[in-house]
Amino acid sequence: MNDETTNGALRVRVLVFSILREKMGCDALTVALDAPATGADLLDRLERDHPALRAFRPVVRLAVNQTYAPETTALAEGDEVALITPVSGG
Amino acid sequence: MNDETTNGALRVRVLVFSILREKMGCDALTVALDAPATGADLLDRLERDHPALRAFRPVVRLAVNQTYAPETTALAEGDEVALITPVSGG
Amino acid sequence: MTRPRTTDDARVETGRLSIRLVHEPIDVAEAAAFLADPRAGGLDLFIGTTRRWTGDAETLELSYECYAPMAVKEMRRLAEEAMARWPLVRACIRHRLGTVPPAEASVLIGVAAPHRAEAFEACRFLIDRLKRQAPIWKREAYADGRLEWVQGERPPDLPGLDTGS
Amino acid sequence: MTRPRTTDDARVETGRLSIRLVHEPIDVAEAAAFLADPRAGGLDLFIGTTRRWTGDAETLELSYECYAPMAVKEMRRLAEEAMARWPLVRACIRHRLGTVPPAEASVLIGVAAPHRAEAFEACRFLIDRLKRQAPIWKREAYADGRLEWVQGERPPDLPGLDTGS
Repeated sequence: MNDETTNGALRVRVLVFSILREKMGCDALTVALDAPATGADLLDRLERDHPALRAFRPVVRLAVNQTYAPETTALAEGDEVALITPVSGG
Repeated sequence: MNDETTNGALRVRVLVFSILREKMGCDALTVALDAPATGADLLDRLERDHPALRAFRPVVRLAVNQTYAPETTALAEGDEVALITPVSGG
Repeated sequence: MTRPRTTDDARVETGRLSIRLVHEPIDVAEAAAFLADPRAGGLDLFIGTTRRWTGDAETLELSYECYAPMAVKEMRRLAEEAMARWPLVRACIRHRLGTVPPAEASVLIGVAAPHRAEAFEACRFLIDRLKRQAPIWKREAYADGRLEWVQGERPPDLPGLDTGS
Repeated sequence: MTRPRTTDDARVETGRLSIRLVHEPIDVAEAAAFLADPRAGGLDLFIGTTRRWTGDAETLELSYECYAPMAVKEMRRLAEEAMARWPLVRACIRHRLGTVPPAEASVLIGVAAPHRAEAFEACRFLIDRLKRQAPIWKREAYADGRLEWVQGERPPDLPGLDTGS
């Protein structure tokens, strides 16, 4: 994990829940990405550092700042990005 | 209304509710009919004595001993027959 | 949860079925507690209440008249029909009689089923049939002083005839 | 009936809408009281409970994990969508978090509408969508010692995509 902000970089806060939290062994992390970056770029980067994510990638949805968003969404400095595996509330 | 039991006659107890009770001015009565008699015979007889029933005849259903029954049902001595106008519970 | 098994003019209580005609406000929490069951995955409760306005007419209160012993029998028959059509684990029906002010419940239907689709379908079936079949009549007292018996749109179904639902 | 209008990570309270994440048993009577409204003719309440048996597996308890601020936002969005599709007068949602024993309620959806058909449809819509969309996850603790995260059958819908309902 890279905590330094470089020129042309952006940092996002990533939140992880339930089974993915257990598999990744982590419930929150800060990730620095080269700007511009999309949700897909973030997922690619996370998958490199956390191979456990790979199996979930087809069913993971992103929420950017607490709203579902497609992987094509451009991320901005300070965004809160949650990885949402198929939910099971109710 | 004939309260005397004659040979070959049967008596039924008739219950009336809601708007029909108000129109007929009566909530319960005993009716003697020549045996054999059906629900339709009872309704014909009631209609003669209580013309207010006529307007409701197409929508009245009979319940014999607390169960809906067609007008062709043969009545027996002591039956409890209710005149059920379209209901509006709930 | 353990209630005596009773059947009288105002109620039926079996292990899985609870039907009551009541003269007091309907107790929703009591009905929900009756329905709770470890075999259930979903409960659906329908509660019928009095609208204050129907078009331009203001309703001050309703009152319900009932052919009690038959109403209880008919509601039991409908509940048993629902239990045969859907895998319900419990069902309850409450109908209030006498005067009911606006916004208070006049009827409650509750069902508990393993899955939610069954709960919704059975609950809908029961309220639709109760409104057609149970020998209960409603009288509206309007703000302009009129007292009017509400007449159902269709007569009840006779046994053996198609129910048209 | 008068509640402060609040929005925080665990609740939304407007005049017509009440959404809460709770850590205690869900209060059904409180929800029914919130829904009572003189414009309503029918209330429908759906209550989701824990089945003890799923096939051969015995569930001892459930526990729920939640992305709370988003869950509240998403439930609000769904409730407002339901209010736009049906003429609802009130709606409430309760979801319990943490440990829930069998037969206790984990979720409650309540809607009040002028007529019953709308109440049933909107309530069904809300529970179906909540189960697809709200970022809440359930973990089952089985009698054989297994702890298992339940995974939904389909991923949540993204904005602008067909919801397939």
